[in-house]
Amino acid sequence: MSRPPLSKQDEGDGMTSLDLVPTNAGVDATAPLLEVRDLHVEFKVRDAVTKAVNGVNYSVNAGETLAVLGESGSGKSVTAQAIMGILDSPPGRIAKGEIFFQGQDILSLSEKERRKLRGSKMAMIFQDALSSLNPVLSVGFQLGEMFRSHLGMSRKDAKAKAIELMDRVKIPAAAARVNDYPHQFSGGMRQRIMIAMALALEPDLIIADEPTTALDVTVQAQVMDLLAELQREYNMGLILITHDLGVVADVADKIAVMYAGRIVEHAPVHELYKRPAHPYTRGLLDSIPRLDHKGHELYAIKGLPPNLQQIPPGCAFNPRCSRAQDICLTEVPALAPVTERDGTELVGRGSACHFWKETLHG
Amino acid sequence: MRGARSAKWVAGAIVIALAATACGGSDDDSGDDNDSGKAGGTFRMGITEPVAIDPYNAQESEGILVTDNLFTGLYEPTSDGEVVPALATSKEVSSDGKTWTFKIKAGTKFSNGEPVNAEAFIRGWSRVAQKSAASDVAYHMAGIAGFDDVQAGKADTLSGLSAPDENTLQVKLSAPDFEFDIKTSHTVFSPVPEAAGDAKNKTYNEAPIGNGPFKMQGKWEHNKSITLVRNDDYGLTKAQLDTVQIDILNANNGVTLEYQGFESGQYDWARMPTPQLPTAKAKYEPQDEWIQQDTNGMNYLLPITDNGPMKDQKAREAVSYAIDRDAIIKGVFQGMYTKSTTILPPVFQDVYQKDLCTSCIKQDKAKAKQLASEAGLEPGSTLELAYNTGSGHEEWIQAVQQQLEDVLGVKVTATGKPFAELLEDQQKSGATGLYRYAWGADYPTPDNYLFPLLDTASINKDSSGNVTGDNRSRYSNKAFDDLVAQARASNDPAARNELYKQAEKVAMDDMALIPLWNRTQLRLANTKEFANIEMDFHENPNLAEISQK
Amino acid sequence: MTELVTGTGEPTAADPTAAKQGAEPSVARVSQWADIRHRFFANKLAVVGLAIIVLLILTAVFAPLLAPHDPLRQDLNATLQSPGSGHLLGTDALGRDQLSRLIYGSRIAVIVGLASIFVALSIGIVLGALAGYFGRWVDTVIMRTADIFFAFPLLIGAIVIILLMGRGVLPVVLSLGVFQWATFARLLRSQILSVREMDFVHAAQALGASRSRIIRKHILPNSLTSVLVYGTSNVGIAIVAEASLSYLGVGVDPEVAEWGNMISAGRGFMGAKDFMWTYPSIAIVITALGFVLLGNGLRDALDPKLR
Amino acid sequence: MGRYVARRLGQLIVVVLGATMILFACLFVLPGDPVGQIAGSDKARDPAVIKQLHEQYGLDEPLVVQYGNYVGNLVTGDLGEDYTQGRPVTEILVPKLGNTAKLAVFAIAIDIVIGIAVGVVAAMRRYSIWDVSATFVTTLAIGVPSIVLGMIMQRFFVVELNWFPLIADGSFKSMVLPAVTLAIIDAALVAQLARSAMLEVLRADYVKTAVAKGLSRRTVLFRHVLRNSVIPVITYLGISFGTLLGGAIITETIFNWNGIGLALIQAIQQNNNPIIVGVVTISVAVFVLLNLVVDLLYAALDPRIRLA
Repeated sequence: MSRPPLSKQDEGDGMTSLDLVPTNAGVDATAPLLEVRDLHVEFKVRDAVTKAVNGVNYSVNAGETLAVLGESGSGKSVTAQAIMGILDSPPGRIAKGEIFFQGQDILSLSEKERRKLRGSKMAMIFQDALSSLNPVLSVGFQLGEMFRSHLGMSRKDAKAKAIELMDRVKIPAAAARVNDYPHQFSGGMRQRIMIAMALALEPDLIIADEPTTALDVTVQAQVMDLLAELQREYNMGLILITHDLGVVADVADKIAVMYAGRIVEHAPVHELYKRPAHPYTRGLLDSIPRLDHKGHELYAIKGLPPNLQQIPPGCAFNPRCSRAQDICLTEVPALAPVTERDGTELVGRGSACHFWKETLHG
Repeated sequence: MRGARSAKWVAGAIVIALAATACGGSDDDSGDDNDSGKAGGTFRMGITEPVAIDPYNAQESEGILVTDNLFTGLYEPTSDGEVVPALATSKEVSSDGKTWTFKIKAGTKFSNGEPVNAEAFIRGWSRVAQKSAASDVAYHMAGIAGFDDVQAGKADTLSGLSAPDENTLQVKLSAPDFEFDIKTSHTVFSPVPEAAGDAKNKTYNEAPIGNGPFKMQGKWEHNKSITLVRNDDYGLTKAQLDTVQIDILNANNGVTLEYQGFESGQYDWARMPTPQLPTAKAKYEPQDEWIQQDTNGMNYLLPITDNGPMKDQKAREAVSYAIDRDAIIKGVFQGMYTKSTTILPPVFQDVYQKDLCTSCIKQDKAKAKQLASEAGLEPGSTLELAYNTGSGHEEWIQAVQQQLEDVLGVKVTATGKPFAELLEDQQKSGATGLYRYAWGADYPTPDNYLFPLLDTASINKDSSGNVTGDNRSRYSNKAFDDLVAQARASNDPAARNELYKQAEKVAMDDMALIPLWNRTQLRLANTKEFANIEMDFHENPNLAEISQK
Repeated sequence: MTELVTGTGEPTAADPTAAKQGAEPSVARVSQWADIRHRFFANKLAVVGLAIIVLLILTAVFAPLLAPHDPLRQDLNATLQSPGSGHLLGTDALGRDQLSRLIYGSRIAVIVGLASIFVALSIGIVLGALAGYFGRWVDTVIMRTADIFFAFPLLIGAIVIILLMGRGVLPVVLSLGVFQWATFARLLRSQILSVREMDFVHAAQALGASRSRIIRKHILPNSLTSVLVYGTSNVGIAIVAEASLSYLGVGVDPEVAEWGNMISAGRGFMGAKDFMWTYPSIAIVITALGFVLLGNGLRDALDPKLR
Repeated sequence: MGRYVARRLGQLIVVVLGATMILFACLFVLPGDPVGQIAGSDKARDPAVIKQLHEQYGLDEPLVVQYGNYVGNLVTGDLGEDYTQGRPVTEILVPKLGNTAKLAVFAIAIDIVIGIAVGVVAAMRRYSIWDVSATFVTTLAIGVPSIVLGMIMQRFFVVELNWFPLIADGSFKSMVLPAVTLAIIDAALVAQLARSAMLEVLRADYVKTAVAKGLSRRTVLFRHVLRNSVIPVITYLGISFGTLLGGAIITETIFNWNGIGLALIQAIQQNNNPIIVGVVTISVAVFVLLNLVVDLLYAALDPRIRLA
């Protein structure tokens, strides 16, 4: 496994890339499909600066699913938008960092080159399909637009392709509904259309930003299954952004937990569930209602997420953390590798907590 | 005889017209204008939309401008209150004043080739009188025998008109009238060709075929333009101008547009808005482009003499004394008007009696107060002063209102109303107080003021007691009526004038009308490009005589 | 005539989404007003607008103290004086002091502006509320009537009323009010319809609140906000319409010291005595601007996402 | 759709009838005989002529009968005859309506082209000098009433600079100033509206989607942003026809533009009731008709709107 060295890591600042276990073990990829290095994004509004992303590192391989977990405002969506190149700019800007896609530093590309990547190489699925589809254009048109714009297809051919896509995402009577408008579809169907749109040009990477949050629980499962199925079929990398730990368990290979614009913990999915190494992750896990804990009071993390214009010094989580000590108020914990009690490295794991040991080993 | 050349100025007097020093000074300039001009050129001017340009209903200055140049009748008025023959080569009146015989110049033609003969006159005059015409100027024909039958629809032709031969017109009147020849100078007495048809012939109404110095080019483009071109077959002295381009302007700001048009070189003739007069005068008088001329019009306050606070002659005189005409003229009218001291306009030089109205000469607060108290017009009582809105009377009415209040201590309610309402108010039995009023004659004779405005016969109340005539002050004095009747029966112009002067004095002593100021017209004329420009009796440019320099 | 969209013809404040934003449960209403006030005063231009209007109203109230002369006092010996020491803004054709007329003119502007909107709001709120609550035939009758009044362009409708009633302040107030109520009625109705369907109203119903209590405590307060705000910003429109009517010769009586009259009187002096129409023009422009800024400020304060 | 239009047209007729009824009642209880005096003069008409005219115009009939006759004639497009020249009102007003329409179309074109262009530029370059100046200029423009603007422009461009003809002859050149005067407030409002609509749309999720799809900037702007931003503008233009017709009175008076607004003012001065009734009837009918058109256009632009 060879990757370009991470300069920051070499300088010994304790940062580490997300070196997660590739699930498609047989493929010896020369480089991850996507690698984000020390990404900083800030929003300048009036006099204040909102630091939305503060040094994020992660990577995704082909065929792999990375779940990015966090409360709203944790920077998970902003990171995704930075990758796609669709940040609102101004006021948003990338202050620092690099994003490698298929070995290429895409932040150094021209806008035109970025545009060519969008849709064809990397695509995004948004949370609210109703608002994410243009209300005044037919779904067929919006699907066909992908082919017309990127492949220069005729209107007619594009429409045929659109019907094909709608079939693929299992929309009944696709040919009859191709001229319908978004508001004429149900929520689940709309999200299928979003997925179809993202898949249209068979991209290598899909970013799904809370794709099922707006849907009914039964529909959620159907849509997630469809997404997972298609991912396997095309061997795409998938970044699944969510605040819902329940969704993640079945589909993700690895998880990155974000808090206040940083990754506070990363781990293969089952390990994280079993043994969290960060108090925040633990809190999240404890707040999932569980059948076997019936009768217990439901746990909730106390306090509110930090104001991103005034992130607390030291560990951003300190005001809400039950383990917080003096050091947490002054020193920012680095994202450090996590080991067993005996010092065995836990592959693909890391935690940004001064007291990860205590958390992990109880 | 009812009537006034009911020009739009009468209602719209102040904006459009400003009386000026009654000196007729522009006549002095005529020497300069006698450069022998050459034919050709286009004369451009603006007017407001006329009611009609067909002689059957042409009535105001604007309509007459067009009709007068399309048609030539028996006589023509001159700018200084005379009439001169046009197509008439001779006239003869019977001693009873009831039969007139006119000889008509032979061989002239309408622009469509039809002959202009006695028949053409009979045709034209009868056409006006017909019931279906509903002509506002048909009353001019009322003295001709057979008028009532034609009006009632019983006949088509006025029975009093006959043609003993091709070029002789005989007119029989139902009552003596020794001034009938003067009346024929009005455009309503124009001849028309057979092509005219009846008065409701739209085609002809919009593009009359006439026998005048000009003819229509195309038809009347309503609210847009009328274009006249020279009639090269004209039977009298031919015009010089090739074309007259008349734009039809919005009545609201037509005056301003004319002035601005003259300033920017788009017009060769223009009226001026009152406020611009001093500037315009200073600029254009030295360039000899300023025309200032007395015309036949008067502005009065009309007192209701049979009822209310103005019933007493002394009350009327008190009002007259209380008004400071000089101050209003100087302050409001930029000094461009002259005050009136008579009922008849100074343009009728033969009968003009300057300073006949002693209360008009100078404001006299003491006399005003004394007369008011004698008449029972006590301080604190209320006096109505009504005027029509939208015609620029607001300012001077406000000034008069304040002067009356200050001097007499009365409460003056100045009410502006749309004209129809004002008229109905004036006509109603039970009307009281003062009204704004103005008058202009249809043809140059004192009778055309005195009889319709002040004769008892002109009150003409209907069954419900409403006045239907033009004597809306309801002035009635037998002595006055007798003098007017005597004048009308006299065949001697000099004697007639003397009687009119006496009648005017009787009415003035009674303060039957309260004179305010005279009407003097001011125009700008492009004397740089055109020669012989003058203002005619109708306050229009003398298009037929103008030539290019 | 437009039931296909809520609030066609109404300002953006009537946008149903805006209504949702602005209309939180009535418990939160105090803070809603506080929010509006806070956002309003944070907007500098809005404060400038408010200052202009406060100044205008003060001028109107204290006109007798501020005016150096009687606005109706004529001085025929000093007509058309250029601005100078005796008369700061000159005199008109009757020698009346222009500055004093300008100051007194603010009274007409304020009276007509406020009174006509008051008339329009009163009619509009009563009828709009009736239509919104009762629905069915009441709604149909009221809204079809509103359509008829709405179909008259404001100035044209006003001219018709003034033709009937004659010139004067009262006819102008009534005519401008009578032809503006339809807009308010429609706006209120659509607000009520959208508020009525909101969760907190359903919640109140579920808790067994009486119909009249729901209307009084929940629906009306939440529906009225944008109607009142829109009404405020329409005062400026009424003032300009009033001046335009006077300019056209169908407004208040001509001797009244009023800006439109002054412009109309000065119009003929264009080029010669431009001061006669420029000062009243400036007064109208500043007033209109004040109301535009105030209206924008209120709109933005009410619905910040439109900024 | 067809049924909707039919129903709306039915409503339109009710509205026009209601409006004319109000108007009729107002005008015909006015004091003064509308044909009592010779137009524009102090002179009363000859009673014989008055009688003839009353017969001609049916003025002796009861008001209800007059209204019935009016409505009956209205159906055939006959608006009666005017009181000064006795010409058919339609014949007088149709060319004037054409002139007003010319002016209005020009004005609306200015509203749309300039208004939207300014709004789009301001929104795209938000907070830039362009945006700030646009906000400043449009706010100012909204605050300058047409009576003031018209006079200033006439004074400056016609009298002073002589750039435009004084006399409106219907030519393009003579149309510029009145059209600009008529358009400017609405253009400014359209610009502000377009700006805020555009800002809202730019923030919309579907625009992010469009960008994420890799569409070119132009495609995103014209296909996804503009079309959605234009919808509120269209709605606004629908109601602004009312202001436009009112504004036409002022503009046409100032610039002597021979349209129905000017005809109305002149008719008022001459008590020419048939013209007043005609102008108001036409304005009301045109206004409601245009609103119908706008609603249809609105539905065509936004498929979420169902015409029912």
